Amino acid sequence: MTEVLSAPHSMEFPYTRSTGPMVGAFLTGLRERKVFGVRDSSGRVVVPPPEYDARTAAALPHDDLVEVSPEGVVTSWSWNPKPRLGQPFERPFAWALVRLDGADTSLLHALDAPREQIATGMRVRVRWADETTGDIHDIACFEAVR
Amino acid sequence: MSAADGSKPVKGIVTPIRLDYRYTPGAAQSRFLHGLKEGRLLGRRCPQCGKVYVPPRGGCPMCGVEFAEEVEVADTGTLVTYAVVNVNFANRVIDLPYISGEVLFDGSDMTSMVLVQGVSPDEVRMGMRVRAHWLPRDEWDYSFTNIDYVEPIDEPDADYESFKEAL
Amino acid sequence: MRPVAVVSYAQHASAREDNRNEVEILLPVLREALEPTGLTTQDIGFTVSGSSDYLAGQAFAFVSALDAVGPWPPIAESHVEMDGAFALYEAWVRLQHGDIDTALVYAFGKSSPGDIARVLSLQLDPYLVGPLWPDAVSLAALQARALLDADGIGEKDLARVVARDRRNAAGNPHAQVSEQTDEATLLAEPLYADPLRKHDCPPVSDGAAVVVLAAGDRARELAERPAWIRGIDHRIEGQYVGSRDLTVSASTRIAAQRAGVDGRADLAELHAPFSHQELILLEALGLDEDTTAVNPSGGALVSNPVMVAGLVRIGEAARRVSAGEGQRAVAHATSGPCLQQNLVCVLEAEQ
Amino acid sequence: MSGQRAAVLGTGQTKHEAKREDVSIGGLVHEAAERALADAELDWADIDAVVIGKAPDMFEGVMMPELYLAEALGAVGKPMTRVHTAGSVGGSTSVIATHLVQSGIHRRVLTVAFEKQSESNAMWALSIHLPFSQPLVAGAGGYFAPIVRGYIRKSQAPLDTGFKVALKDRLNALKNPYAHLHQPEITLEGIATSPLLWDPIRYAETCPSSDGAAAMVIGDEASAAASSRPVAWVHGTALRSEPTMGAGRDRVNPHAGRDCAAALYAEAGITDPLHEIDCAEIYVPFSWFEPMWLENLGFADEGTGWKMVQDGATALDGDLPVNMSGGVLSSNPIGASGMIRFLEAANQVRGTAGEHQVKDARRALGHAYGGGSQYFAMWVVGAEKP
Repeated sequence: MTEVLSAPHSMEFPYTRSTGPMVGAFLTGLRERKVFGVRDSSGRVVVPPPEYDARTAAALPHDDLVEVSPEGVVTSWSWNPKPRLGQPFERPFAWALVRLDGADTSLLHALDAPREQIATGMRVRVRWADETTGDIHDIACFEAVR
Repeated sequence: MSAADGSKPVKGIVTPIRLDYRYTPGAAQSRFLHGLKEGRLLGRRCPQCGKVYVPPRGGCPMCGVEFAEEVEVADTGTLVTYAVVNVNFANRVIDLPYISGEVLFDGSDMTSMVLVQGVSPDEVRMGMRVRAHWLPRDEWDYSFTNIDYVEPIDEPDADYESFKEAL
Repeated sequence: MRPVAVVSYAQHASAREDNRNEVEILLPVLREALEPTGLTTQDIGFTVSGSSDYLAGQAFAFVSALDAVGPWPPIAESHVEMDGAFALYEAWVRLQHGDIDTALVYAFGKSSPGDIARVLSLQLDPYLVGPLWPDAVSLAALQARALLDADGIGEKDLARVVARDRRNAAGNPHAQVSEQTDEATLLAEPLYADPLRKHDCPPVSDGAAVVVLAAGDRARELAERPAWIRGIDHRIEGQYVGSRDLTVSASTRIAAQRAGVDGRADLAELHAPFSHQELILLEALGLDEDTTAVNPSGGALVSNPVMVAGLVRIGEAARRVSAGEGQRAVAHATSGPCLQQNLVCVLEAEQ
Repeated sequence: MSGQRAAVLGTGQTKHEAKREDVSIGGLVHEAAERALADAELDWADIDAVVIGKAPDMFEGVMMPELYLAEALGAVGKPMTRVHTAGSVGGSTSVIATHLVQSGIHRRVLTVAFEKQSESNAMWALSIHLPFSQPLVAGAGGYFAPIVRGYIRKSQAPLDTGFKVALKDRLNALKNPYAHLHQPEITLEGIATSPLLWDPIRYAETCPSSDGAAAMVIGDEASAAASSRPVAWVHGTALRSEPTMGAGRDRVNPHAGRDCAAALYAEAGITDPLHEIDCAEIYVPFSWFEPMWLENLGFADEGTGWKMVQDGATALDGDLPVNMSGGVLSSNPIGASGMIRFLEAANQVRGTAGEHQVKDARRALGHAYGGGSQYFAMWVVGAEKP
């Protein structure tokens, strides 16, 4: 009569987000299978391009982007043993920070490669989704460059 | 929203978000829900101010102390105030309009929100005496919806002074 | 600057707490903190709390928790959707005005109802990062990798942090993890989220913490040995983990300098949910383990009620200063992924 | 006065609309903040700390959005605090930002409040159903309609009082370029026959759901002296909270609101609010709250607030103009609405309110409430230094 009750409770909504000009430009690029960055006030090419400069808070030019290569180098990685709902893969995979050639900062995404092959400094490239729609999932993941 | 066709620049995306939890109403409310499963309204009394709360949450919200003894309250009461609702919402299908009432069950010092039936929107009055209409016993669950609705009973209305405190 | 002190502190933390809701957890902790001061909710000049609705999956979860304080007659109160440590900063600011002398700070949170490492993904950029759902452990492991790749720090340094915190936890009744262990034993464990092992990551904890602050002479009336706040400051960095140096904590360095941290500290309580983060914080704070006892309570590696663990660091440091275990202490709290936002507080016993 | 003097140096807000499809969340708050800095003739580098407020994170589905917004609000390397007190949050955020300046710790503080409700659906976020609870309340209106009925019963107010408040606010909104609803053809008849959603509340007596942000720069005495722009001096601030469900609470004339007003007036040196305050921006999401709050704030005796509405006292040219900007009934980005009240009051005493400026307004009240009429945040601002 006194057992404390509990029950499953879930919260779900398909959020509809307006991207604004900068994120919109970056995602339009992904749809065309191109990766863009932007030069910030310190001269760094930042990928993905932030809407506002970290130092000055000024809006960065969404119409003056810098295209970077879809290939680059792993600057850090971690292994994801038990993937969770919504993550890029349902089987164990690696998260990676990748500095694409032409960029000064790293992009975060999944890396699909055998665990023993993965190391900081390894060369990887974007694996594009079969169908691109203007979403971060247009990059399916990174994969090793042979 | 997201421009799937190739021409226009992207202006929007859709990001579905789902989170799953294990929710517990806590000890005090669980006791109350066990009571409902047996067709009883088990309130709790505050040791400091002596008020009876139906349903009890964690402790007395006015005094910030744990509740003391349990107090069973009647399933008859006074309709303190109400809204006639013409807006339906996702997970509840009732024909509109319906009356959402705040009922002060006899013995409780707190109103409970419950559906009012058996009276039309233009006859319903603040102060009406009402009784709970329970679902059939075999449909009882750990939920306030065991009380399907309250309906008027043949008693004179409570006078305003007696329930205006609970507004 | 008006002198303000911690005059009372209480906490509760446990692994999964199925039998009580947040109000039922908070009520006894509030009583335990208020009773020694003789203050009631109505005596307090300003009350401020910290929590996050997303832990419970309920909008306005903090509204029902207000019941635990019994705000009747009505009280001067506010709430931050942040760790309770940032609520303490707000209370400390209010006490500088001079018209009130006491403040009540509380924090609560159950990390067990949801999958906390996944819930925290919602802190991330909602356009380009959140939709990939990177969990808090994976992001921390990226930071650990960056630190291990930089020269000077190896796996055994992480194991040393875990061994020290787990040994210190023996004296902490609210720890979820406590054992006498050593680096070799820990390094023999398998990798969990390479490069992190399971013990490099925090336990899932439910809990609440309460701190009572008082200003000037009022503090001396309310406590035998108040723990004076000599300095307190907090700073935030940009969030994207790919465009900041994860091996340093720039915001901790600024906050430490503003709070008056000068390398002298008898003890330090660092809010590092992951082992490698203690090393980053020690470097940013300019503290040396040979002269400063680090995480005598065991820290967040042994008990990590999210939204509460930062306030607990300040409480644990203050409690030890008041008990004479140290003249000067540094307490730190963090918020956001990979130490994105950090608060630093310097506490001292009466001269 | 508690602590050192503080003044509003500049204010900014976005054009409130059902959907802002042209900006990100960062873009929305940046827009309001940039306008406040321009109004104060200051730059991002002049800001020492940022205080941001908004209502539940479920509206936008971003947990603790101050973390993602650090660059958009120029906060990198600075303190950032996120206030959350339900519907009153825009007001309490303004008070917390003022505390930072009054404490002498920070000289110029940027405070921002926002909601981008079109990212989800306000009705969904406000009624997330928990297990074991009864799914009866249909949104905020369903919760407040019984309380409004209680007020009508207690005060015996004529039933068209609510219609007159809605008409007044919607006509005022025509003089406010930032207001969400611009309805030049609105009539009393149209309001009186709009759908009855939660009797006694009709559709035209309820607030819209908006995307919007508001911002202010609050500075210390030296910053105010150095400014060539008109400033609004803070004469007093107050916060009060009481429980949601409590035996003995008066949800029609809440104790916390009365106490909050009393503390505010004491700090601001006000003994006769009706005559010492020139105009007020108060939080009226459903029309009947205007007469109720006039009583709660001591502008009218208990049970008589509706007379001020009926006599036109709260019109733009009345004895006590209320919601000159069109109020919450005309724009309601929930997290920002409280701050919009506070900044509109400041603009009145700065003389920068534009078309809806009250002539010679020297002292104004900003008011916000939240939760089940249980959270209150208020300030009084004035043209003169306190």
